[in-house]
Formats: sequence, C-alpha cells, structure tokens
Amino acid sequence: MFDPDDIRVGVYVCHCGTNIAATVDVRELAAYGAGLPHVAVSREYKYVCSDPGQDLIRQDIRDHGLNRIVVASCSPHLHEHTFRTATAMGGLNAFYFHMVNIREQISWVNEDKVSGTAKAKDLLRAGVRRVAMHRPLERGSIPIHPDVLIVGGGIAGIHAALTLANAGKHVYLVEREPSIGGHMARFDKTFPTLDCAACILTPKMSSVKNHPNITLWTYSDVSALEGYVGSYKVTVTRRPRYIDESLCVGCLECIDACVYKQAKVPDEFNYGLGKRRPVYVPFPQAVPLVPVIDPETCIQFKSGKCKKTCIEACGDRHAIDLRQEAKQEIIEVGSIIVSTGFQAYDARRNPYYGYGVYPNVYTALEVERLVNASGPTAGEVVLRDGRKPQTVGIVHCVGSRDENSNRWCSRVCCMYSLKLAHLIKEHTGAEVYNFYIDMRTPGKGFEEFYQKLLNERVHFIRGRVAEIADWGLDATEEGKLVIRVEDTLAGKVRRIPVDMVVLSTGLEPQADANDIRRLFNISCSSEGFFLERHPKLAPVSTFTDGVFLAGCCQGPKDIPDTVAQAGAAAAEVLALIDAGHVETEPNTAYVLDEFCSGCKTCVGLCPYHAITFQEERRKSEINQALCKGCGTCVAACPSAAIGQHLFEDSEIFEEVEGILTYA
Amino acid sequence: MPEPFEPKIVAFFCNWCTYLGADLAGTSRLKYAPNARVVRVMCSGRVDPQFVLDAFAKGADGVLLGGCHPGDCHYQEGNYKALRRFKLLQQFLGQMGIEPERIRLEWISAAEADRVRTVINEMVETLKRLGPRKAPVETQFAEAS
Amino acid sequence: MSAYSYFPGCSLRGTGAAYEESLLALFHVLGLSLTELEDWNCCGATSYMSIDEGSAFLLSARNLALAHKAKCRDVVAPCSACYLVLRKTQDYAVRYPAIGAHVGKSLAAANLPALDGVRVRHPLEVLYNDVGADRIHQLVKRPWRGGPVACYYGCQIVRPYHEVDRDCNPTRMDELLNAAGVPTVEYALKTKCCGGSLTGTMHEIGVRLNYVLLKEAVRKRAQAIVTVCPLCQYNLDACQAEIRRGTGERYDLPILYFTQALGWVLGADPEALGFSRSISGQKSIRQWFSTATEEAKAYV
Amino acid sequence: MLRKLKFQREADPDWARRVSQRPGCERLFSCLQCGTCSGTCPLSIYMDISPRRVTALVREGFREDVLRSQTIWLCASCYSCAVHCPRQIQITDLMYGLKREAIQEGLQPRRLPVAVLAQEFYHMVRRRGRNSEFSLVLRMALRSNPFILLGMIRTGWKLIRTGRLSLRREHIEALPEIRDLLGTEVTR
Repeated sequence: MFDPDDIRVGVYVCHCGTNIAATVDVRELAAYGAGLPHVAVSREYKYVCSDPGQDLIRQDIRDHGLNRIVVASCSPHLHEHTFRTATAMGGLNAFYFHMVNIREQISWVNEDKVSGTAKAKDLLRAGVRRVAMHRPLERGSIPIHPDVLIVGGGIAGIHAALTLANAGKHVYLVEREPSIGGHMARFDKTFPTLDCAACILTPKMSSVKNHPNITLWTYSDVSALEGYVGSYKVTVTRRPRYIDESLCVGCLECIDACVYKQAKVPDEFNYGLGKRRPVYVPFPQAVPLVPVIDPETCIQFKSGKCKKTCIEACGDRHAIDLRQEAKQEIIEVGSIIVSTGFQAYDARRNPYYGYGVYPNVYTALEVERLVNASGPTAGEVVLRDGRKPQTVGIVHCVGSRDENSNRWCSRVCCMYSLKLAHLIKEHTGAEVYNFYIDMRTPGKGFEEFYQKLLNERVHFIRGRVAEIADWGLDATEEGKLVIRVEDTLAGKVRRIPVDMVVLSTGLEPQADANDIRRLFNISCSSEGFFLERHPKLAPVSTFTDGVFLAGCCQGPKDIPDTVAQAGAAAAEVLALIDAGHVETEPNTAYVLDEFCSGCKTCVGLCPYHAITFQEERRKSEINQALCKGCGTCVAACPSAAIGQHLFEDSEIFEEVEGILTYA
Repeated sequence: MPEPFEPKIVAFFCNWCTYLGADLAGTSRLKYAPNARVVRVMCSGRVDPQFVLDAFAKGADGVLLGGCHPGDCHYQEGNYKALRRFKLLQQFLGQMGIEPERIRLEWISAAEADRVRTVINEMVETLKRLGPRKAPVETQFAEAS
Repeated sequence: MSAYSYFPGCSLRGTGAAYEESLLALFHVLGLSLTELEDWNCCGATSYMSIDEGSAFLLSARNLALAHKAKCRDVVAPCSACYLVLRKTQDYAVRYPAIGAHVGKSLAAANLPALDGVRVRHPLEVLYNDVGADRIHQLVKRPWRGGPVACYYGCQIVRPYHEVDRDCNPTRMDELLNAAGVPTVEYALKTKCCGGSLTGTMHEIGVRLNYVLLKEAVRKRAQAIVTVCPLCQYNLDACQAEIRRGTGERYDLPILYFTQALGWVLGADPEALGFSRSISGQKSIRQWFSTATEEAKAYV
Repeated sequence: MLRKLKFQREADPDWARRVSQRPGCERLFSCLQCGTCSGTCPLSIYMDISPRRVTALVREGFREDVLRSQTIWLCASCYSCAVHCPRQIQITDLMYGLKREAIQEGLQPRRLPVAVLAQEFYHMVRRRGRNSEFSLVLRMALRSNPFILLGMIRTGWKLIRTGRLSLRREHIEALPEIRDLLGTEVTR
C-alpha cells in the first residue's frame, strides 16, 4: 500500500496545555506543517507526551505508513527519550524521530503570537527537512562496573554508602577531613524532634567503618578522574596522617604522651573554641578512631628536636610513622555520588554585626558546639569569660536573602535557630530573642515546634537586625551588646541589650566547589550549588551520566531531606548497576574509508584517544566504544571523511536550509 | 511604509551548556528577541566552518556560536577547537566583505539564562544597525558551497 | 607638585571658616597647590536636592565644568555635603542616560564644557592616597600635646560611595593621625549621623543626636573629637553648652578639623589654623596648641 | 492623624509604579519589609511613619499619607538605609523624590522648618548662586516659627564672636550663566 522508499513524515504540534498554545498559534502551525514536503499527517494535540498523545503517533504510523516523526513541543532534554520510545513502539527505528523545541525556545521567551508562530514555522520546517535525512541507528551499550565512588563523608555520603553496601555493592567513601561525620557530627540535637545527633549518627559512622563492602579513605582527596559512565578511573590522594591506620588500635595513648602537656592549638572541629595537641583526633567518636599528627604544630616536624614521647607510648605497635608520605590509590568505578556538602557563610562579611570584634558574638555553628555535651565546654552555654548569659539574641538570615551577600534563603536557619533558642533556654534559663524577617517552618512537625517555642516564651521579633554595638545609652545597656532593630509588628524601633549574640549564618557552596565541578564535569546553578539534571524529574542526576548528587552540595537542605536525597542517589546508582549496562546515544563519529586521505589530523584531536591510525591501511579508525560523540574530529577532517551519526553534515545543512528558506 | 528589517540569526548551541542555558531562559520566562533560530549540536567543536558559510550563503544575517566556558567543556576541550576555528573564520568572512560583527562566539553556561537573553538581544541590535547583508556576497558563497 | 582645584562651598565661608584656614595652611606645608574655582556656585546640596533634583545636578555640574575649564580636574570638596552632591552628579549623569543628556544639554546651553575627566576628591582621601601616612610621619614637626581623640567621619563621605573610606568602621583618618603621633580611640559611632541641618530646624532632635555622639566619645576616654565636615564640627561644637544646661553633664570637648590637628603636628603657623574659632573646649585648645609653652620648653 | 481604616479608593497604584521608575527606586517592589532601613536610621525614632512603612505605603499607592508625613522631612540623607538595604533600594533617593513631590503638591506639613528651610535655600541659590547661612536661618525662622530664633541667640552670638557668622549676602558674578543653565531644566 505505502511505498517504503518514499518519505512520509508525521508532524505533531503540542499545546502543552496553554504553555505553548498561549503564544504560538498551534492550529496555524499544524496546518502549515501539513503543507510541507513529505508530510503525510500533521496534527496538534493538547499533550502529545501523554499516553493518548503517544498512542496517536503509534496509530498514525500504522494507518498512514509514516516513516518519520517530528514532534514540536518542549526541550529534547525533557521528552526526546519519551517520543523516541513512542516511535519505536509504533514499529519504526527510534531515530527516525526529531524534536522541535517550541516551548523553551519560543512560547516561554516570546510575547507576541505573530512573531512566535513565524519562528515556530521556521523551526518546524527545519525539523521536517532534517528528519527526512535521518537513518536508522542502533544504540550501543556499555557495561557498568559495579563499584561506586562516594565523595564526601557527611550524613549524605554515609547514608548513600550504607544503602549501597547493604545492597551488596562495593563502595569507596572518600572524605577530606580526618573523620567522617561532616557538619552533623558537630550538632547536639536535631530539629524538630530534638533527638541527639550523635545517637543517630555515630552508629551509622561505625557501621561504615565495619562494613565489609565499604573502603573508607579519610584525610584524602579525589585528585584525578578519567573515563565515562560505567568505567571511571579515579585517582585518590591520601594525605599522610603520620600514623598507620592498619597498625593503630585507637588507644590514643600517643595523645596523652605528647610533649605538649596542655593542648595549645585551636581545634578545627570546635571552631577554635577548644584546644588540641599537635597529635589529635577531631572528636572522641571519630571514625576512623586514628589520630592525626599536624606537621604545622608538631615540634618534631618544626625543629626535629622532640623527645618523640608519642612513639614511645605507641610502643611495639609501631603505628606512628613520621616519614609517611602522601599515597595515591587508583580505582575503577562505574558510578559516582558527589556529596561534598556546604560551607557556612563567613559572618565577618557583615561587619555591622561585630563578629570577630565583640567576643560574645558567636555563629550558630559555634553555639552548636557550646550546647553539645561533648563540646569544649561540656555542654555549658557560657560566655568567653565563663559567665552564664542572661539574655541572648539570635539573628536570622545572616548571609541569606541579601543582595549584598547571598540572595537565596538557606532553608534551615529558621529551624536551627528555634532549636538553639530552645537549647539555650534549657541550658541557661536566659531570655532568648529571635530576630527574623519571615519565619519559615514548612517541614513535618516544624510548625508545631515553632508553637512550642512560642509557649516557652521565647521572644520573636519580626525585623532584620540593623546593627550590634557595645555602646550603651544608660546603665541598663552598659557592658552589654545592644541590638538595634525595628520591631516591624509592634511598629517600634527597639534597642535590646543582650549578653550573647548568635548569628544564624546561611549555607553557601564549598569554597572549592568550582574545582570539584570541573573534576566531575558537572555544572553549577548561578549561586554556585551543583546543578541537577532536572529540578523535578531528575533531581539527583547530573548532565554527566553516572554522576549523581546528594546533600547540600546541590542546595541548602536539612537532614531529613539530605538523607532522602542520598537514598534517591543510591537508588539511581543501583538501577544503573543492576541493569549491568547503559545504552549509549548512537551519536558516535565514524570514518568513511574511501575518503580518508590518511592525514592524521583527527588523531590528535580526540580527547578520548578513540581515534587510531591504521598504518597498514593508512586510514584512521574510530573506536565506537571510546567515542563520546562530540564531533570535533568531524568538523576538523579536511577531506570530509568523518561522519557523525545523528549529526551528519547533511542533516545539519538541511536544518539550516530549512530555517532560512522562506516558504 | 516598508516593514522594519528583522534580521535572522542562525545559532549553533552546544548541547551541554548553551542549549541548557537557553532552556533555563525558557523555564525562567525571560523574554528576548525572536530573531534567533537554534541548531543543537553536541559540542561547539562540532561546528564546521562550512555550516556558518552555508548559513550566510542561504541568507542568514548573523551567526551565533554558543559553547561551554573555557575549562568547562563537556568534552574537555571542544570549545578551544571552536575558538581557534572561529578566529580564522572571522578573518575569512572579513575578506568576503562580511562584517565581523555578524558572527559571534559566546561562552554561556547552563546557569546563564540571562546571558542568553543579553547576547541575542545585543546581536539583534547590532544586526539592525548593520542592515541586511549585501547581495553580491551571497552569490559568491552560493558558488563557494 | 600635584595641583588641585578647590571648591570651598558656602559653609567654609561661614561657620566652617576654620576648616578653610587650616586646610589651606596644611596643603601649604605639604606643598600641594590648591586653586579656588573661579566664581563657583552652591553645590545644590541636601536641602536643594529636596526641592528640585534636576537643577541640583546642574548646579554641581557647573562647578565640575569650571574645574574642567580650569584644566585642573581634581576638585577638592572639603564639605561632606558638597563632596557627595558633586560625586553623585558625576555618577548619576553616567548611570542614568536621561540625567546625563539633561546635564549635557544644559551645560551646552550655558556654553560650559562637559564633565569628562573631572575627579571629585575629598581632602581626607587626597592626604591618604596622594600624600600617604608614611610621608605624613616623616614630616612631623611638633609633638602632639593633646589627649587621645575620637575620629568622627560622619555620613556622606563614606556613604553611599566608598572612595574616601569604607562605610563600616573606616580607619583612614585614624591611620593618618596615628602616623602623625596623634593617639585615637576606638569610636563605634564614627559614621553615625550628626543630624546635619536638623539642629537648625528640628533643634531638640539634632541636639539629642549630638549628645549621644559626645557621650560615647567621652566614655571611650576621648578628649577631643576630630571631624572632616563643617556641619559635623558646627553641631558637635555648638551643642555642648546646651547639653550641659540640659543634662547637667559636663561636656567641654574641643571639636577639631582633622586639618587643624595635622596642620599643628606638621608645623603650620598655629595662628593660621583657626583654633580660636572653636566654641567649646577652648581651655584644652589653649593648653594643647600654644607655641608659647613650646618656646618655653626650647629654653629649658 | 493617620486614619486606621484604609479604603482601596484612596490608593493610587499607578503612582506607585511611577515612583518605582525614579532613579534609585527601581527595586522598590522587591522590598522585604525587613525593617533594616528603620533600624539603621538615626532619625526613625522621631518619625511619624518609619521608613519601612513609607515603602509599604508607597508600594500600595497611599500617596497622601506619605506626602503629608513628617518622615520624609526628617531624613537627613545619611544614606545608612541605602547601603544596608538587603534589596539595595536607594531609600534616600526615594525620600528626596517624595519631598519634591510633597512641595509641588503643597502637601508638606505647614510651617515645618525643614521644608521651609529647603524652599528658602532653593530660592536663595536660584537668585544668587550661593547661600548665605545667616539670612537663610533668618528667613527660615520667620517663615516657620520665629521663636526658634530665641533659642539660637546664644549660639548666634558665639558664632559672631568667633567670626563664623558672616552677615554679608554672598552671590556669584556669573548670575546670567546660572540662569541659562537652569533655564533649560524641567522642574520635576
């Protein structure tokens, strides 16, 4: 009935509800499509991506003998796969399909219908001309190496690692600090349930340590990455801690034995609120429980003249090795989860809050340590001079929602401020004032927690603090920190003298987020957090296959959300591994022997070393498994001897032609 | 009165940065001039100078190339190749009597929706200032390609 | 030797006379030439701006144009209000094309040159950038016999533009004075507002603002306040008697211009520094800045 | 006295839009109502409407309330609000604009010295090209509240004694030039 050789194109114009129909005249567009060469059927439909929409395509393929499909709808990044599948279900090769983007490219970025429709016609024309050139293609497939790399050992990394390990997959967990645990390990209680962070985290930490399927490398960085989904080659640099993890039993005698009788070095884990020795473990529950020697402060490293009492103390275990050097581990993995977390906003950037100037202005993280039973003050909330504060002011949105620093809402500050307010009141009985712009308590049980705090008579003042100063107008303000703020609800400007100020600093991307981004070849959103493939449909995937995101490196979020996301990332990885292989886009380049002049121009160009030169045949050859399909060699070949599936010169020429020929 | 001159721009956007930037412009509902027509390629390195020449030959008033920022290329260094070719191409077009402003190479990341808008709007302005392309050049290329 | 145009502004011809005198004397000992703009006009400051922005910009523009004419394109404006309006005119003429066009058009109509190349400067920033603390230190001629001072920067030289100094905790005046051997105290209110012309209009409010400024300065053990603006100086200087009456607290602080303090240390003729024009703190002023005692010292 | 009930018919949304188009006010509508402006303002404590509420009222188009308020005249233009606003609204410019409008509409509080001073200053400068502090204060007092002068006598005398109060009335030579200059200008 239909001659298989003549090209019969089916055109489907999507309304996308009103998303497209509002600014593109879809009826006119479809009618126009019908008039284009080779077009056998041209329809418009409310939602082409819906089931009935896809059925429509399948049906037409049978009834009208269509052998090419063009859908004019959204971005191929959203639904190209959907429609290719539909095309295949209709009995055609999936690659006899082309997608025309009239939503992101037209209806959403253009106001008037006339110019919009005109533009849509151009693109549709181009699409129809292009698809006519399409040829049937087969997807390649790459095997997936079952091992997984997880970068960052905070709660996100830990949860993902355990999920995967329990499913029987081998995980390499790489953490740059001496211990895993991340920010959560520093918290005392967690909102809104107030269950102790350690009680829920430390068991998970130790099971990471003991899990047969997890290789844990702390004090280490990922220094190089090559390869692609399914088979990545990763180089991990393990910094020397001068104590052999395999020999150390965690007795910590070396620490007591250190020639420094008092701890003198401000300790990082407690933000300098406590002190440590040159040989130390960041905190008692550290995993692994193996001390680190800090060459910056260790006498032996500085002068070479130390009694080395630590080595004595270690005795015949011989775990201490002062000649230890950085070690490189090279591993093969099939997929990667990036969970590198966040850094807290530096409160010094808001000088009018006096952080770093007035000793009793603290950041929220510092106070987390103060209220923590295992913290530097053993849970005593005290001022630098040891006094108990009688009044405390908690300042929200420091480094959040501010055009002068970070524009975004950090999502967790409202809740952790409430939590700290509760804990401070509990520990000290102090009057606690919260200064907020908007109170955001959208999570499960959050609003109830807010209510609880209101009933505990914590003061809530709606207003962004203007300044914090140490000068008083009268005796009641002398020697206090005075917070000046407009109480916007009472409609009064107030001066509130307090003993202690807590700055609820926001969350921002890690300082080295850009290096990490480059290393793993993923993108950032404008504020610098890592960009997910799609905010709704692919929230933990990235644009690099096999690389997934979990936790605050993707954006500020609380512990429940982080754990949920880590689980999701683990599930994505499992799906990948259990499929055993991943189908590849058949957009690889290939050499047309008859035209190859053997000039070798292409060989040097390929970043994946996929092109080899066959000396005996004097021809280049492209390894289809290695080729990633960038097409650089295609554009470079002086004798046009290289083609690229899906992006053939002919196809692109036709597309350009289609755009520019005024029909 | 005659219709105002609406330049037509053929834009080659790389799949991983600039095309996504344009998608983001869409989802953020940024409004910009409707004059650009985007052709998606996997990498700016895929853009064969012939595509550009062909576009001009077929009557494009301007050609825009979009790729990832240096160091961010999804394929490691395709965008550098694109840059090298672009420089040559611009000279060559100059000799052909095509103003260098008619072709533009821009690094636009997946996050820079606003950049997409600015670049396209700017380019439309420039082209409106330059006016339609002179006919003779067109024929030159028709033979060339 | 670097040369500057000089825009006195109305105050330095009245309440701020001592500022002008000491500024000229100081620039003289530093060998910097300061040429008054010929027939300058009011800058169009705050009060004017609140009636008619358009022509306020034009008034400033004329002064800038005069500087352009004079070929001496660094305009030194000692009064904070003048400095800001001149600076703002320059900025807005660029940032807002409409304003720029309007200014350009009007200047042309009055056949005055355009503003390009003119730089608005404040003496504090001139001394800090063009002379520098080190040079000041080398040039010290007299010891500072006075007590520690509080540096008071006021508002309009540090906000909204940050070229003179940053707006949170500026330090350049402190640095210069310290380099000259003048001790300064930590002064949290150094950029708070003195009320400007409000002391004239909403008197009680103005006085209250100055009371707070003085109180904190004294609490920080300052024995004088050093200012950069005629209005600040006037307010702090003239209010003290009234504050004494009102509160019963004894305030009698010299309110100096930084040019007076530096002028003294760098050996300018004390007569030319206008110390006698201060209302408050005359007692300390006579002790600190009398050359008589100096000569006496020279004998023994 | 500010009535507590507001009728929508009193609002002029288009006025809000126009205000937002003035230099420095572009971001007016992005105001968070966080109160940083009022908190940092040294004079807000004496204002009848806090700067934050001024932006709120402007945004909703309650023109009269704003233009009749004392607030705009208490602004000493110290720019504290402008540099600290988390939305970078140039509130000082907003206030200037409102003052100008109030004067044009004759809505400024009667005999409020600040407003009188501004006008006197304006006229003096336009007439003479310069301002003479003495006669300015004199006129301000006479046109607002002569009793101010009594309070000033003491200070005034001290100023004269220290030679800081010149009684002569300043003016510039090139007055015609000023006229040409301001002639072209359209009073906003």
